[in-house]
Amino acid sequence: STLEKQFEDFRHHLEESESLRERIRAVAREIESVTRLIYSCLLLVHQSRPIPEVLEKVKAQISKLKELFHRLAGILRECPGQYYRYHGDWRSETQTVVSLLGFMHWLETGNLLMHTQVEERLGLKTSEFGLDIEDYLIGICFMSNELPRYVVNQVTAGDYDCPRKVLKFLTDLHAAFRMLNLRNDLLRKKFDGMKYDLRRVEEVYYDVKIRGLTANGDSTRDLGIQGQS
Amino acid sequence: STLEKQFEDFRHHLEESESLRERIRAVAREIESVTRLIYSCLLLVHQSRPIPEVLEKVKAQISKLKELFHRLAGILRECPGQYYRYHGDWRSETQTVVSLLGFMHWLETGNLLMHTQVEERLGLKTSEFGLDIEDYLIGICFMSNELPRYVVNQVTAGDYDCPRKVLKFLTDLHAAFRMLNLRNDLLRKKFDGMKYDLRRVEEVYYDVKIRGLTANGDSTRDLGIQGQS
Amino acid sequence: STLEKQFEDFRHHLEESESLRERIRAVAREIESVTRLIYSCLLLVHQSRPIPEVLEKVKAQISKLKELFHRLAGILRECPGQYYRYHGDWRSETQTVVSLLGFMHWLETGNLLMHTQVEERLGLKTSEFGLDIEDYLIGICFMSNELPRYVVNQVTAGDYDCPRKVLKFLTDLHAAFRMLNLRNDLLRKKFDGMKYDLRRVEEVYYDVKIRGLTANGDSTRDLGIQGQS
Amino acid sequence: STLEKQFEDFRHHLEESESLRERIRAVAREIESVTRLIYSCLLLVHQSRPIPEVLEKVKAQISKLKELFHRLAGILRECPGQYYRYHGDWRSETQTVVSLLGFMHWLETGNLLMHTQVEERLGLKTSEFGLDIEDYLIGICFMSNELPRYVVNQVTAGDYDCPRKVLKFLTDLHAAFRMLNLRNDLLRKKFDGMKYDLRRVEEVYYDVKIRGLTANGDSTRDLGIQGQS
Amino acid sequence: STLEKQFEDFRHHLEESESLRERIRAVAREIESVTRLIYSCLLLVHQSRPIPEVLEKVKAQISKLKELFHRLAGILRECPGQYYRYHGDWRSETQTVVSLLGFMHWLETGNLLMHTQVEERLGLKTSEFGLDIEDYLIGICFMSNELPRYVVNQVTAGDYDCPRKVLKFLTDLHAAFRMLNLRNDLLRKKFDGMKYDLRRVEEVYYDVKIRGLTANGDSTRDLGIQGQS
Amino acid sequence: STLEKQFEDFRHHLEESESLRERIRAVAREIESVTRLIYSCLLLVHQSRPIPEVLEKVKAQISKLKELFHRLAGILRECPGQYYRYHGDWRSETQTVVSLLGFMHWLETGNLLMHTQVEERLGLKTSEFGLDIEDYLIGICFMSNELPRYVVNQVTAGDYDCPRKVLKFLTDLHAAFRMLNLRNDLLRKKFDGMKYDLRRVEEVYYDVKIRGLTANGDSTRDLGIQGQS
Amino acid sequence: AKRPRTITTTAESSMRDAFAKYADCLNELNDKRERVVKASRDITINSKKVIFQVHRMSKHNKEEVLEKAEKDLAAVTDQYVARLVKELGGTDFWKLRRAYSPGVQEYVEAATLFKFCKTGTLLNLGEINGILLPLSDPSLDPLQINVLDYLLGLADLTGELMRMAIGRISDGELEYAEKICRFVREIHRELTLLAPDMDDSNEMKTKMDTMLQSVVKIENACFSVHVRGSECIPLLGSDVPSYSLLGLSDLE
Amino acid sequence: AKRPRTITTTAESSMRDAFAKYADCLNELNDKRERVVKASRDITINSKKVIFQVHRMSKHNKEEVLEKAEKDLAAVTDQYVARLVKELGGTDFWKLRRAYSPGVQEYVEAATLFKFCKTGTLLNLGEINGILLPLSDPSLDPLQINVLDYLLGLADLTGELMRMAIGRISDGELEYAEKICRFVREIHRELTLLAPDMDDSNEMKTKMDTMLQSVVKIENACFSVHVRGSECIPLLGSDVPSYSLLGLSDLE
Ligand SMILES: [Mn+2]
Ligand SMILES: [Mn+2]
Repeated sequence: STLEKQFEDFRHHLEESESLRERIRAVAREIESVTRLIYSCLLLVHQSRPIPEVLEKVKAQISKLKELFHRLAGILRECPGQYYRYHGDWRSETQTVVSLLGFMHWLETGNLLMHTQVEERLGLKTSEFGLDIEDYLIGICFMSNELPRYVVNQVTAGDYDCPRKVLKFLTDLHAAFRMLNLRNDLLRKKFDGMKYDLRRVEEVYYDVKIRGLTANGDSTRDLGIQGQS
Repeated sequence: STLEKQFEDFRHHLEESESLRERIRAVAREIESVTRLIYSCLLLVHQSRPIPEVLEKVKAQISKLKELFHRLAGILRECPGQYYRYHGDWRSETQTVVSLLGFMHWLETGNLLMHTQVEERLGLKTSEFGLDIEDYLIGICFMSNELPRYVVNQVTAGDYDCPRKVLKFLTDLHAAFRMLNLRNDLLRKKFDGMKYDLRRVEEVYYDVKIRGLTANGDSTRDLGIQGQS
Repeated sequence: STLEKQFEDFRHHLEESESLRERIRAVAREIESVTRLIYSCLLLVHQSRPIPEVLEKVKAQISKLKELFHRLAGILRECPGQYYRYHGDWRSETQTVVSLLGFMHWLETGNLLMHTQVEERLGLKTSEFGLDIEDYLIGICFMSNELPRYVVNQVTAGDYDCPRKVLKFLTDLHAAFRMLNLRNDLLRKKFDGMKYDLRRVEEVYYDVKIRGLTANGDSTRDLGIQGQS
Repeated sequence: STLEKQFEDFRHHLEESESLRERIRAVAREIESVTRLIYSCLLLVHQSRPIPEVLEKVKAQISKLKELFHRLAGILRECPGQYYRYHGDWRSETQTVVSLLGFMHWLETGNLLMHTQVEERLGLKTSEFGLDIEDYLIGICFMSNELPRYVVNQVTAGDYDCPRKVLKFLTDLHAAFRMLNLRNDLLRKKFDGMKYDLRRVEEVYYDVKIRGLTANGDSTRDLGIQGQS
Repeated sequence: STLEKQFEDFRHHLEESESLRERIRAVAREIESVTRLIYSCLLLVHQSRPIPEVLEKVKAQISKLKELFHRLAGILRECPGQYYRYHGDWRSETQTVVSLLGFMHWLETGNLLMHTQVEERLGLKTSEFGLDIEDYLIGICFMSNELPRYVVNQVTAGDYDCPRKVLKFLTDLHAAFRMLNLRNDLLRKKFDGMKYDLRRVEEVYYDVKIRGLTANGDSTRDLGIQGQS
Repeated sequence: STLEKQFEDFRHHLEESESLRERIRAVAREIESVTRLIYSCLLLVHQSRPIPEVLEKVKAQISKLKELFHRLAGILRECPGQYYRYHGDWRSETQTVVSLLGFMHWLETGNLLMHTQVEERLGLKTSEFGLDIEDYLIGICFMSNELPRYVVNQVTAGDYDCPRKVLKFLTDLHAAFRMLNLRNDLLRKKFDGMKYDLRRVEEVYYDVKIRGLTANGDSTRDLGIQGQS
Repeated sequence: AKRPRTITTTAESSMRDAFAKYADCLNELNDKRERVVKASRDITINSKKVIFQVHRMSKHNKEEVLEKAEKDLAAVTDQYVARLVKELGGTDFWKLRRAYSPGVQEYVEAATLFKFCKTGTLLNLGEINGILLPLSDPSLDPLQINVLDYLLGLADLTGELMRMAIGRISDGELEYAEKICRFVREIHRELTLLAPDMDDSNEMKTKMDTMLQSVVKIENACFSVHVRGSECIPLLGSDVPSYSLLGLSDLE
Repeated sequence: AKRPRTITTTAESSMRDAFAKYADCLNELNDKRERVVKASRDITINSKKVIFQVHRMSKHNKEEVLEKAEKDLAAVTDQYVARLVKELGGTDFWKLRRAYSPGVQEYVEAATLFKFCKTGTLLNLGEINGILLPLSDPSLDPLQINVLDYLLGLADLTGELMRMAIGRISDGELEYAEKICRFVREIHRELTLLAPDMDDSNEMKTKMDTMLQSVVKIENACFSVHVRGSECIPLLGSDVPSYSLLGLSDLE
């Protein structure tokens, strides 16, 4: 009957969708696995390992990420217009990716990695598979969470100029975020958290400043954060 | 009838299983009671009581624990192959035991108590009744939760070298855990918590360092964590 | 270091355990899929399709089930003594299997499918991989839930002798369950539900009886429940 | 110190209270076990087994109940004035006891078992350990829940006079309950349920009446319902 | 009839009980209202208002409390032996009373308000209407929750000796509670919360100490917690 | 300050509102008490007591109701425009009132009591205190729930014309309700329930009809219940 | 103060530019979501009215009632669904699905209920989407109801059909009720197979439980009529027509 | 068939008339509720925008930011609140309170936040209602926000003030933060007295817990700045100005 026929079609549709999702999840798990590796490496900057050395180790993984996002895009090309149907299956992994890329970029340049830059690095630019803006913003918030810890450990290791630079960066970032109108969702919550990161960095900056520890010597040399007066 | 016969068998089966479970729970309750005593004693280290004195008081309880695990092993020997059937009835108590033994060992030696060492201390080595690895790992995570508090109180009491030592230990432990590929379960959740312990200890170390309170005056030189006194 | 060595071992252990679990779950998912097909076929008995025809359609699936349980047993043979460690990963599917096999058997013979018979049909008898008794009992409770609906639809289709037979069966089954001393767990809850099935069947029997609709005309004579044909 | 002294006293107090509670619960569990046995026996009346035979089997258990309540009273005598402190630990079991005794009495005499009669049968009369009135009333409500099922099964078995008798009893009981001014609590909820029992019995009486099944044999004489020709 | 007679008696009984309960609740509501006033006054100590001034404002309310507990005792004298029957109707209010009295006493003297002292202040000593020990203990736990906030605000207001004193008090209190063997109930849960209060106060003490902000200048010497002024 | 002033005003407002609500609730409780009495009386129609006699007994209570609604209106006149603020405090009692008045009216006249008629009987017509339409409709649904029971008992008592009359009434009522567009709320749920009342009455009508029990003439005269064969 | 912060670096200003763009995106999306939610609410409330209209059907007024229902349903389509289509215009339909899903489900419920009452058949997803096609701007992707919302709407349909069945039995249309029973059983059986495969299967699971209850309610009602109709009444013989029962036409 | 049912009795027809009236009433009420819900959602979304605008305030741009916020708030009032007033026009405000309460609360939150930042004082309920007065048709009862919605909005305000305080400290405006701290404490203390007396005190109870957390967060932040500022640093002596800390003006 047509009724049975229709449900038969639905079953095919849902099974295909399920298998698609399964494939997406498999890629997402791989992405997650790579981000764990990257994060493990990046953690070494808290132990004052030289930034170039750390970044070097990580870079091999970036191409893996790119490859994985390429596969993701390939899968989604099979179901045009359904990007957001499966979005939930890779979004938290993608947010982590953004936070790591952002952190690396900041370590290297002292600047914020832009949305378009993330897309470039993940090879998303050309395809119709783009990076959701909220995912980007949440990822940036996660990155900000890492900064107070970084500052504390850098000062412990004797880099007294670090707080100033981080503070400048985070202040600008926070100001930029304030331009957004947010709903009561995850992004807002994460953004609220950024205020506390900012405050913690300020406290460290103050600690350093009040002891006159910023005065002496150009500690700017042995760091990866350059080009900032 | 065969039906009655079958249910008669079931009744025996269920009753035996129930009585076994009851006995296991009774032992688990005793273990819980002993761990409460031990924990009460160990809390004194937060008030800067001398470690040897504290450990001395505790040691009498360890043999009690050993005795209780011996009884547990005895009960489980009655139902071979069913260790994991009743596992839920003693596992949380066992995790606490691991955390306490681990903390004591660390206080004494500064090292991590190994899985095999826990088995030894509880007399589990020879029997087929072993310590589940996840229970061991969760117990170690619980132990880590105690460290930030310990560091804070030690510094308050004037022991400024403590943060450095704890930080070294916790960094290594955290790195070791990072090697594991954890599922999204209790262990993963507890391990994620360890990050906060680490961060807190880093902050205390920072506080001490920036004030030049580390033991040997010239604090800026001996960065990194080297051989421990 | 020994620490690293230990965690390296743990990693192997956890990964093996995880992959085992993954394989078990894959089989459990397939079992679920088969039971869904069987259930949707069996639903046809409520539409008074001839029982032999319905059972015929289903039987092909049973061998699939057998094959799947064979695979499950194979996997568990790799980790002796850990049946109950992974039990949670297939138990609810197994309970459904029991309820379906039990219902089919009852439709065919009017009798309860015994625990050993389930094991036979699933090919579990010879291996050390058996059917947990609580899973069997819970499955039987699920089966009982299907009976009131069946009775109602049979009467609507003109089979006025059905309530008497079902009532006899359910009364005996309920009495047999009463022999067990149940803990306050899932099984107890499911068994408590059986009381409502029994009550509903009694009511249907009453409705039929009071209207003189029982098979042999002279309905006032053969009251009570006598030997079943 | 006084502080320690005070908490030392508290510890004694709490431990005594806990052990008392443990003993009460043990008795309550035994009561529960006996009521399960009794209920199992009483269920046979739904299968039209002769009432005297059924009651005979049960009676041995009643003395056990009496003994258990004697023990309960003994325990509570140790803590005068604290009956209601531990009340929650045995009240649901007591309500079940009331419902069973009430049902037995009704089967035997067709009358309601009075509060004082329950106390007598449980040997509570003389001691200061009495039966809480709300527990009595809730137990009676539970008893009423059993009546519709009884009526349905009796009619199925050919006893067409039963509905009339039960209806008379339940109507009177319901009217008596209506005199009470109930709070919005468990008792009120249970009493509201009695309305459904009454309605169901009315329906069965209707079914019997409209089919003229009451006509023959004046069973009207040996019953409590008069004034209806 | 006896049935009617019995229910008539029940009606009287239930109505009396209900009216008693209604009167108890009315008093409890008044107690709640007074505690709310007291609490809102006590909140002023967080704004560094002088303690004597705050306590002065509150004291008028204490005699109101006493009066209300006198009325409560009077009501309960009408139903001897039923203290615990109605206990739930005033216990949470009483716990709040204990927490407030305890906090006031601590603000005044730095000591724990004893169980007997609470009874004295509420005029319960002479009557047979006493203060339940668990209520006392829960009230004390509530009081402990207020301390971290108090310490923080005192330090902000420049009282750098406060953390040391509070820490000493809370450590002793926590140790005293540890002597008790608590069941898994509300009290246990509240006591577990006290751990977090203690930890927070330790952290505040640490913050003050490490910055050399303790009262007598030479802060590095008087480490540890010594005799309190 | 103005801030304190404002909150002081709010407190007055809320306290007044609370006392108003308390007075409303007191009246509502009295209404509830009267409806219980009325309902108790009306229940006698199920026992085939003559309708005029029953209604006579009830009528005294109606004036009490009127008086109580007069008081309610008086209270609400103190807070103009806030009818719906306190609506929840008397609405369920009012729905019961509607159902009882509706049932009485139907017993007397066989017709539906209209919304305006209810207002008249409760003396609400003149004041600005009206009867909410949803309350009226829900009350009518409650009334309908009583009809199947009435029909069953009437037939049992030998009034074979009753089903036809009730069926006619209920069919019309149901048709009228179908004119409404409802939300997914209580009213819709109650209206769905009316379908079952209708079906039950039909079944009784069918039972009577198929036995030719409606044949004998004008049973319309002898309302009330007389001797049956 | 010298206010040095007014002199922003390039990095800073490009960051501000980028965030201005992000802010626009988020604002636009939120505003659109809000409009879609409102359109969805309108569809819901008006679809409910159609459902009530269909329930007004009885043995004697079928044509006129369904005619009105048809007109009402068409109005919902042309007026409210069309607005939803317009509001969504061009967006990824999945992105805002949660904002419009309730309305679409209710619309499916109304449309399928009407179709069943009119023709006794199930309105297919393809047929509904065919109706929606002309509403879309031809230059954009047309709004197509997805399988999930269709199935969720279908699940609710069975509840309405249960109400309908009880009503039909009361009206003496026993065969109509049996037809509903067969139809609902069929849907239930098919959905039993599909439900666990759905994207968010929990919502569907709850609906499946309700659906089974509906099926059982219809079956019990049919059972009840059946046993009554089959009763052998020895006193009267069988001159009473045992199956035309419960028709109300002879009530007065 | 003779279709006797077309001849309806008086009772029946009067019943139908009455129910037609009831149907109209219910339809009208439901439609109005729906319009009110929509108006409320608009107020919510636009009030939130005002709140975000206020949060854009920093040490150096106070006037311009607040000026824009004032304009935005006025727009919410004139455009969206005015529409709510129109939709409600004349109804008993309490009848549909649940339909518009969320929007009104958010509006109170926005208006009081703006007022505090502008003047450091609490915008009174009377003042808000004064603003709303001209929006009403003079022939009808004017919409007046009730005490409950005002207090619920105020409870949410404290959360926004907490965020504001953390931000102010970052900006070096410690005294501003302390002012917020005093203000929030005051509100918390007053609401502690009022909360249990409110009509539906459960909603408020949850908000009170959140509020206490906000107070404690502000207090902890102030504590943290204080202990840092009071630290005695023997190495450097006291030539560092210990209290102008955390100003960012000298960052570059
Ligand atoms: Mn619906
Ligand atoms: Mn807000």
